[in-house]
Amino acid sequence: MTSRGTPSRFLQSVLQNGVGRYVCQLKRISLIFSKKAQSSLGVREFIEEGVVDYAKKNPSTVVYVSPQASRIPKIVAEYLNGSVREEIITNKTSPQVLELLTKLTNQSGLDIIRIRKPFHTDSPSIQGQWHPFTNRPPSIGPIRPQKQDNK
Amino acid sequence: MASGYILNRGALTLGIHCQRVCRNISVTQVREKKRWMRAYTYLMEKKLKLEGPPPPKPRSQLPNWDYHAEVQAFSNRLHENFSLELLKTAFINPCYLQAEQERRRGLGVDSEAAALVLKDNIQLSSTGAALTKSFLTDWCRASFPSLPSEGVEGIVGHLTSLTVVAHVARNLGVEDLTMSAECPVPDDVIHHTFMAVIGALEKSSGVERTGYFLRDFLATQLIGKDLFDIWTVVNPMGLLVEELTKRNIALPEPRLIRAAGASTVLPLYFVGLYSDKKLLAQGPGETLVAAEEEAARVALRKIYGYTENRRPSDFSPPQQHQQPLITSVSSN
Amino acid sequence: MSSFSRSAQQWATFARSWFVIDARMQPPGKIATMCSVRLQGKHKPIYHAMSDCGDHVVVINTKQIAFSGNKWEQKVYSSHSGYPGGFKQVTAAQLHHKDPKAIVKLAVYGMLPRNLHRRTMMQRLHIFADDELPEDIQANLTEELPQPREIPRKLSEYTQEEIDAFPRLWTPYVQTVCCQIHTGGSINADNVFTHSAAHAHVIEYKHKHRWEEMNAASNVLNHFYTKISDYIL
Amino acid sequence: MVFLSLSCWIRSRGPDRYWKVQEVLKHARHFRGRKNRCYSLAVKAVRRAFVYATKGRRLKQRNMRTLWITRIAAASREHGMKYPALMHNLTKTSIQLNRRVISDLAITEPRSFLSLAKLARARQQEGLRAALGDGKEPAGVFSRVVLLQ
Repeated sequence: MTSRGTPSRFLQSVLQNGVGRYVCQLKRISLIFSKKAQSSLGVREFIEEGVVDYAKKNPSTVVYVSPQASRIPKIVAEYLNGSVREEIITNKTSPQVLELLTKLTNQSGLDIIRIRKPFHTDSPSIQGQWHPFTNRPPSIGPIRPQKQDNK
Repeated sequence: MASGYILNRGALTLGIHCQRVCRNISVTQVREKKRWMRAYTYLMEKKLKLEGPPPPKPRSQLPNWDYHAEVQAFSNRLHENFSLELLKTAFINPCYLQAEQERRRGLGVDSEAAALVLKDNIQLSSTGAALTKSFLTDWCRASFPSLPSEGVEGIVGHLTSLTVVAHVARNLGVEDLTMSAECPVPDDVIHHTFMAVIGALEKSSGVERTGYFLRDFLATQLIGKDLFDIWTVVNPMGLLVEELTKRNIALPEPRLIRAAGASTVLPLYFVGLYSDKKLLAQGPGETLVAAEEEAARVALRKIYGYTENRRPSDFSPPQQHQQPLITSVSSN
Repeated sequence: MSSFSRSAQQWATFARSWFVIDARMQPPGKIATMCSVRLQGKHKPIYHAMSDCGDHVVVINTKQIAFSGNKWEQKVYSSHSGYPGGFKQVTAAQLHHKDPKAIVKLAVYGMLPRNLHRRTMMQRLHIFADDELPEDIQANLTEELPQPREIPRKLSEYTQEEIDAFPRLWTPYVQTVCCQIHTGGSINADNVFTHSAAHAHVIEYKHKHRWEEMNAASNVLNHFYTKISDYIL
Repeated sequence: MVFLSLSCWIRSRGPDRYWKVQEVLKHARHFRGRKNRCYSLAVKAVRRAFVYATKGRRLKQRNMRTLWITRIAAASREHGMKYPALMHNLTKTSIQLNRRVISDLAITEPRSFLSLAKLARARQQEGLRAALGDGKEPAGVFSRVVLLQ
């Protein structure tokens, strides 16, 4: 992808998350699957085996399981900052679904776009940023440098 | 749909090849290029452009919504032990109660059968707001001991302002749970609700836990903010003079230290403030007045201990520090 | 110290400073190097090619620049007007005679990168033929840069003791001629020294018998491209 | 270049020229002129852009390094050192900061950079003294060292 053609942002977090305490940013997750379709086989298996464990492990996330007559099973993840992400899980096996869920849980919900630098700070300087007079000796007396007159 | 199906079958039985004309998408599945799709997408885009986006619906009216589970998850997410009753009360705004009663009256149900047995959050909100104010004031006093009371007021006013609190509350998922009359919840309602949540926390877990809560979610908003962005000081030089007389230090004497490009449109002046022949602070500026004001601000920041390079405040979790919050902060 | 407001900090960091260089008896190339570094902003740690962070440079006394060797006659400045027969070539001496600012200006212009910023940077270069500066430029100056080369002393600036104490490789033929040289009435040696790059410390009088010839010819050879090097090392 | 979203685009599975064109135009919308709407022009430009982007990823690293070096050179000149001398002597004093960090220090933490420069200067002097030895020339060699003493 070209750098001009793609949106980008700086590294950031929601509400200084982790400075005080860590808040899991995933607030709600819905597993949408079909009761009959072949493509939802792995999801059905996951719901039988792992979904309760997942919900117990993540009490801060509300898990909805909703069977619908559709061929395309998907995960709809809603984040605290209001963003919603849909992941299609057609023909995914149970471990794959769990993996995807874990990934969604660990994300912050901010746009997944190019991050310009892997580091960012609001106050970059402790000693004070460089300016033209930083390393110049202080001029004593009149500020204008007097021209040396040879004559 | 059914009529389309019948029509379609009728057309088929008649043997007329008008399948394309009266085809209904959901009924006849034809394996071909979806050539209607482009026109349909354009139509939808045009419609969106003309009508604007549909009005937002509250999350509670969309599918997959369990209020009890949501409230419980909210409490767990913040790592707090809310009493769920109180928390649910905290989300009920008076405006919602009013609107709901109106609605029921409008439906024509008699008032006894459909009476609302909900309490609103006015009381919780007022206790929460009072607690927030008092805690944040104490916290500021402890973290910035040399800041005057006006400065503390400024900081607390900023932290409890509508925009900051609403921003915090929206990013903690309060908006979905809030019972409000209007759908995109207005800032003042969400501010009110968040204060009520704080009040509920204080009632269920005690003042100290609430203190940590406020510190972790509201006080962290100070990170990266400048003192004079928060606290508007019109005449920093006058304030500086006041402060110095209070501390019995000689009055500041502004001197031009450096200058560059003085007769151009982009001049730079450095003004140093000397007090008793010692450099208090220096500040750059576009004009001499601006530079002097900047130097005064720098001096004030130094006196108040709110420089950008100060030691960061302590936001560590309470398990490691058993002593109460205020003393632990002030010991730094 | 890091407690400036953000806008003030930015204003300070990206402010332009004004440098002044005295070009008296300096090689134009060295002056131009110093100028081009500062005009481009390559002396600042915040340098970026796109951010146009160059400073202003004021060069004074360009009338008294000094070329070494025989560049005054041999260095050629060529230009072409674009018309047939419009090719012009002038020597450095002629160019300098016509415009005392031109040599420094051309040297700096040649040292700047060939891009769209070049003309902008040239506008931040202020050249003055002598040491008279207008008031508004005088008010802007922030720093004077040291000269890249030490100014050689003229013979007239040496005292008699220093001349006597100067190590000699041999004894001159006639002592009196030596006195005649540095007591002032000699050829317009001052003139020659200021205008040409010749910076002799020791004058040799090997060609004693040609001394009178030179004295006579000095009226003719009063210009700065006088071939004094035959007589003075 | 892998278009993951295309296969996931459920409503329009199957070959359709419109969607194919959209996939290309998506990357050309910010171009200037007809390139941003005419497919036959856009496809060429997008292909060129991707090639440039691929090359640019390598070029960026190189350009950044030159930029850091220019900045360090400028900052070290302020303290009267030359860039090669500074870097050489920093390596000698086993300071393992890369050029990005050093140039950032020069901008945001000027005093730390000053101490780095001083350290390098001290190491340089030390090296010079070691090279000169005890200030005496080896037998049979005459150089300026003696004159400087």
